Amino acid sequence: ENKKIALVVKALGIGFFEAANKGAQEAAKELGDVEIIYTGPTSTTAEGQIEVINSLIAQKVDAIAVSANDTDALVPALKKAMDRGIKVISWDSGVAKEGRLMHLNPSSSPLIGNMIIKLAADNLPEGGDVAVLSASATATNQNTWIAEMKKVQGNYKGINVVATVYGDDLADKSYRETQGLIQSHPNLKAIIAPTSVGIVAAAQAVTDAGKIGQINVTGLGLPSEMAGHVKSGASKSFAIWNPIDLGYSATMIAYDLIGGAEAKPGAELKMGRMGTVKLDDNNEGAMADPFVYDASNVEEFAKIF
Amino acid sequence: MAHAQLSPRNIPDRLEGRGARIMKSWEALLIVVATLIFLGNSFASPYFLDPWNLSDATFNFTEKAMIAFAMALVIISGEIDLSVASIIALASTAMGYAVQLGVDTPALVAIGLGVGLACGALNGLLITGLGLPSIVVTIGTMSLFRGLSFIILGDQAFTGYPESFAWFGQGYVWWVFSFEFTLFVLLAVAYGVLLHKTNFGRAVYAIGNNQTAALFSGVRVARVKFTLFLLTGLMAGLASICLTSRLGSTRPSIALGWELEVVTMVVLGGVNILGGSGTIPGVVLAALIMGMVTFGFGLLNVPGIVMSIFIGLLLISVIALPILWRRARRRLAH
Amino acid sequence: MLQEKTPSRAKPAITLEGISKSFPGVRALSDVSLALYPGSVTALIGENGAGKSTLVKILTGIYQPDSGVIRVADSDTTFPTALAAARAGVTAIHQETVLFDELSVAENIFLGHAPRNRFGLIDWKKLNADAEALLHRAGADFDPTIRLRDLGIAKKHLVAIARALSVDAQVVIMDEPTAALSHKEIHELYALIERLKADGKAILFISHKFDEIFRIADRYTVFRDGTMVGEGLIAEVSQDDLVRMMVGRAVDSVYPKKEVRIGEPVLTVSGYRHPTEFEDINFELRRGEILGFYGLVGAGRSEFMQSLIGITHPSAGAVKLDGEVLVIRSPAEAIRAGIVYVPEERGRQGAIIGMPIFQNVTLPSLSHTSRSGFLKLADEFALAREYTSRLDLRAASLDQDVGTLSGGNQQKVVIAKWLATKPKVIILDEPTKGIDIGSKAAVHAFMSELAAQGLSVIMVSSEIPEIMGMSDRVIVMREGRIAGRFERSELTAERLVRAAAGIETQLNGRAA
Amino acid sequence: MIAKLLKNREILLVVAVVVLLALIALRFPAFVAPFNLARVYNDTSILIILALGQMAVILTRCIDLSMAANLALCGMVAAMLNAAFPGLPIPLIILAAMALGGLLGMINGTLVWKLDIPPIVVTLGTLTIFRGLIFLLTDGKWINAHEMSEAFKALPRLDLAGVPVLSWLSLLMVCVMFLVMSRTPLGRAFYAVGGNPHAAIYTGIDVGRTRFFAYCLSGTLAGLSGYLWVSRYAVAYVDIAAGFELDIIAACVIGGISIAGGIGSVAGAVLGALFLGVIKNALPVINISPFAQMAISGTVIIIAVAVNARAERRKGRVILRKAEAV
Ligand SMILES: Nc1ncnc2c1ncn2[C@@H]1O[C@H](COP(=O)(O)OP(=O)(O)OP(=O)(O)O)[C@@H](O)[C@H]1O
Ligand SMILES: Nc1ncnc2c1ncn2[C@@H]1O[C@H](COP(=O)(O)OP(=O)(O)OP(=O)(O)O)[C@@H](O)[C@H]1O
Ligand SMILES: [Mg+2]
Ligand SMILES: [Mg+2]
Repeated sequence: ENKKIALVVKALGIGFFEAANKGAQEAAKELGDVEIIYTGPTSTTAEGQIEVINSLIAQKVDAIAVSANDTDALVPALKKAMDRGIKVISWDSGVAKEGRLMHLNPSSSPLIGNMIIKLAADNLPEGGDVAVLSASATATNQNTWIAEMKKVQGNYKGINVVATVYGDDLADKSYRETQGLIQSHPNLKAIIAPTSVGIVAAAQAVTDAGKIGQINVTGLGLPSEMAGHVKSGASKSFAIWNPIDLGYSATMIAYDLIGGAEAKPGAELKMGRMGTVKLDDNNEGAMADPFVYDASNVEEFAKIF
Repeated sequence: MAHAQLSPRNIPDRLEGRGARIMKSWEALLIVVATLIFLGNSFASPYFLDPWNLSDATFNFTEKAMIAFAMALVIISGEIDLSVASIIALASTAMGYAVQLGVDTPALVAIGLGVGLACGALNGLLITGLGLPSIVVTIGTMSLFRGLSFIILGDQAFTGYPESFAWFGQGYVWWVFSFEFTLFVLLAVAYGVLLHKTNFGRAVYAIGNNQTAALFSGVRVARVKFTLFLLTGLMAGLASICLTSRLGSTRPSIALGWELEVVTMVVLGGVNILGGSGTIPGVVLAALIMGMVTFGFGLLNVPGIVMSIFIGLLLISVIALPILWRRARRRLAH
Repeated sequence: MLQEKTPSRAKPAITLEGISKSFPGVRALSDVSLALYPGSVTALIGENGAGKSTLVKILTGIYQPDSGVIRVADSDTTFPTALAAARAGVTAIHQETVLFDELSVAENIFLGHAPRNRFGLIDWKKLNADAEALLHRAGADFDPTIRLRDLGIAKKHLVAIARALSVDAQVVIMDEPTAALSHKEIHELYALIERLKADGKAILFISHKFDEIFRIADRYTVFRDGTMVGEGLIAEVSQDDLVRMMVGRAVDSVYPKKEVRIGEPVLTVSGYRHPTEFEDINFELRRGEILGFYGLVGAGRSEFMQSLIGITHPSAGAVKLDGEVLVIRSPAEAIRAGIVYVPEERGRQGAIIGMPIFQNVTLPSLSHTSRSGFLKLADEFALAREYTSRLDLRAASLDQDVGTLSGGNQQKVVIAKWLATKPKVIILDEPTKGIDIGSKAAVHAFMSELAAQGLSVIMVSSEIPEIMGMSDRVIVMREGRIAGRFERSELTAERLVRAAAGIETQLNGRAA
Repeated sequence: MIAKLLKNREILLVVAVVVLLALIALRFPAFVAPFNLARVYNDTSILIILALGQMAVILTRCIDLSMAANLALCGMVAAMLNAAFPGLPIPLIILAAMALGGLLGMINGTLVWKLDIPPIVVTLGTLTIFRGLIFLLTDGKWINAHEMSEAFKALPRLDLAGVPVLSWLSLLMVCVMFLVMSRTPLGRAFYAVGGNPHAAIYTGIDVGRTRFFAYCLSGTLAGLSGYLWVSRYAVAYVDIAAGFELDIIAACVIGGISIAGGIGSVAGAVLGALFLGVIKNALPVINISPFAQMAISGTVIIIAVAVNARAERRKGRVILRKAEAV
């Protein structure tokens, strides 16, 4: 009898999650007795995810690994799942503590917060104005990273964060918000977009405004989507963890829990080729450091995800 | 008054019996569709015919259906309310805000319903008071209400609802019957009686058929319409309580896009989008159909967007088929 | 009848043969034939629902006949669209004015066949000039570039006439063209018809007014229940003959006015005024009285009556009912107080055509056929049955949609609906407009009966015979003011017309 | 004279746009620099094109809720064509997008015309179907900038006399639509059919067919916008322009196009779209929280419809001589 592990994503069709699914499939193959159900709503809403989770409960899956659209809203549904014996973990974008056994962070938030401002600062030896283009107002992780980034801002002399705007993870809105930034901050030197939709739109807007070389777009993005902009120079470098690894690790952890492992502070859970993850007081663990992509390696990774 | 010198003729009350009328009705068609979908689901998935699973599935439509009842009346009266989903968001935001101030459950319910009523009143005032077209007004208030939520919440969320508040969206009245489902049934009966058995319901039909003539006939058109928007607001407030309680949190994007799903439900239920006709049993059936379709597809892990294609096709074909059928029969008769 | 020709020898401009047309549940026309001759006016007469307008619609390509042919210039055709009929040289002024409020007068006239320039684009300059010329021909002289909605009903009708003239048609059909026109305009229309005749057009003229028919028609065709029951030369028939053919029986054309003892004042209106529509309206209505309101179309009578029942609101004035001051803000309050208004525009204000007959009848009296807000179906049917049978309604069942009835029968439903509220005062606005003679007599008899039973009746009418035949007293309105008051004994057609047109006031002025 | 001018809806709108710009200029003068205004126009171009199509449909007393979904589907197909055959000339891709859009419009139009299904129901249905089709076509995958050819992305940005091609295209569409609406029988038929469908039949205008053409037009324009959107933002996925149908309708309403049909003009549609465009572009610049944008557009829509209704309201007939003299 195969174990059914459901990989629930924020929305179907997003390259990042497709790559995570690849990782999950890889884990399933490696484990042999696992069937992956890759599913999610069509737009990034909590209500949509709840409907999906309800139907997974009805199918009596063995584990649910979810990247949540809303920290709190999924809790009741996931609690119900756990009541019926389903192992629930969250990954990428987390669920409040009561709603899951553990949460797998792709990386730790402080590392990411530091990374995104460092990427901007590395290219600005003299310092200057930078702005943040965030994603959907309801996404849980972006804002944590931005908060972490602001904590370490003092370490980067001369870097001023002049504005934070929201592109709602919509290409056109992010594009327009970037135009607004360019308009209202003539001395802008860099835009940090810790979102894969936003970074692409911002790079495009900077290109269209003829500001390549003056404004560097950086943040978190997918190599396949950013390859062109790195080549054109709109973005000198950006970072992302490897989503394949993330999907792989989430599946492995879920399998470990199905097999009887317990998720409690201090416990170490197995992640196959990725090693183990150690849980903190919140039952959270970090997978790895974000990885930086620039002109030297982006082409190579663009073929993968 | 004595009879004038006219010879009274005998005009029968009705030509057809109740049975014949039901057979020809839209509801009969919907019952067939619902049965087919039910059978299809039972065959397609071994998990479908499980009382708890079916009970979980009801959550897919109960909140929308509550609004759909009131929306059906609004649409029969020849108007439309596209702001319902935004009212949910605003009411939820108001409740979340109150929670931060330490308000307890009964007051939260009052706030949810109150905000719903207030939003409905604003719609009603703009539409009946100023005589503006409802489709445009409610597109405007749709942005306005949700926009207010965004201004209040931004990228934040309100959480920390009291334990007791969770009952509305997560509690069960008896066995598999959730509070929401019970409320759905009670509201279905209440709206059925209101629309089909009262003077108010008759006035709604009259207004939808010919507003001017209804006014001349002593129907208080403005008052009836205002009441309808108030009711829709109230139902949106109620749905907001249930949904917020079910999610346990409030974000401004809550219930995004529900207005179109509610309208789809009403139209699928056989309510004429141009006003003047439609029934509550039809809407109930449509709610069940939509709920079963989404749940059935969900069990097969079909992506939601494929379900919406199916609902879209269902919407068009359920309306188109009778027309095509009638045409084909007429052609055969010739 | 001027210039009587001998049309029987001429070749018909258009011939209809064996035309049948059914609607669900109604056979509107069965096997009718009709020929129209160049230079001749054929009157088409028949009761409401006899199928006249249906025939017009078949002739103009709006409906398709179930069977039968139309023959134009020796070839058999049918008209699949309105455009096809127009191309074949048939044009019509329809019973309802079918025009576009938001477009200019000129465009209304030329819509569908506007002059184009050499790029195929619409030539507005030529269009406006041509429209002006056509309006002039129709006896109207106003700027063709104004929007139609700024015109009154009568002028809109003139635009419809100009539109019919804009097509160079051999066959001109007029379906009750005079219903909305004033005296002067009717006379101009007669002159126009004479000119069209002289130009050799074949004209089909539909009217319920016999004086008109005898004045301008050369031939007649009578329909009854969708079949043709008689045709011939007008010169060879009398009005009584025509009536007998129409209804299949003789009808007493004498107005059935009963002598009623007029009682105490029931309704007193004083100092009524409205900023733009009327002012200085004062009168008393007594028990058992029929008070006629005469005036030309647009004199402000309907507007005044509607403000009495709370549709619009007067700026000053007082109403007393049975000695008590009333403030009426809505029709609902008026109905409760016992004042009801049977509106003039049946389709828009009176009938709810998508609803069954019984629901129409009981709508204003729902409080009587329900208990604490809940409907009682049996009571509804009982009430509807009582009042529809009193008015001799012809229908298949009470559950039938009003929209499936003929105009006259719809009007009966509408009257029944307001009578069922058991009012003290009933205001009938053009109660017999567009109704056939049989139904008309029934309405008149009923009105008389109501007055005899102590009801007070206000009858707004633009038909002098009706006003003279039915009223105990008459008030004439002109341009929003009362222009004359007459007792029954002083009534003459001439006095009424003079007062309505503003001539008598001048005479009075000179005399004083 | 001035009072009369102010009654003209279009002029009222021009005044409103100018006042709006003046208010913004108070806080941020650079916004009204000609260069920036051209940029705002360019940013609004797609909305203008879509509003023109929606206008034709609304004039005939219908509504097209599927325009944004149509745009997304055509944009996706254009992007896929380009990704699959990078050598395909861009004009051909544009034609293909417009043809597909027109075809989708024809589906709407046929359902409205031949089956007499109410327009709002038809387009509510096709709205979800079109979006769903994109998903089925792509499995939800995105097409990203690097998969598109340079020429594909460059066209709307191409500078012609200091103005990008995107702006030129929208100007061209405005001119074409102006001619169609005012000087062709089809354009006049749109007005007639919406103003009084019953009378249109008597006038020999085929109501259903006219509506069909209105949908073809809106579909074709949505198809064109699909290409423009995708190439401008250099990305295509299922959800592009989601919810944009309401912006399009809002632009029309603000532009004084009566939802009841028969009333409206090309100038109104353009100005309505510009009004929204100015607001959208100004908010980030004058530092109003982006979260307030929604509430502001909502308020503007309500005010606009109230103002338009006031202008449309039937003036009382004046039959009293005295009153007339005043
Ligand atoms: N569209 C329709 N659907 C159903 N029945 C119709 C329709 N049009 C006409 N009828 C029916 O056909 C019959 C003939 O109607 P028609 O309008 O031709 O009468 P008419 O002679 O013009 O009467 P009037 O003098 O009242 O205008 C009536 O019984 C009417 O109810
Ligand atoms: N120019 C116009 N604009 C708007 N409505 C008009 C116009 N002319 C007439 N009407 C409508 O027609 C109806 C009759 O108008 P009104 O009360 O002025 O005339 P009346 O004296 O009753 O004449 P009649 O009833 O014979 O038409 C009213 O309901 C009015 O709203
Ligand atoms: Mg007729
Ligand atoms: Mg009148």
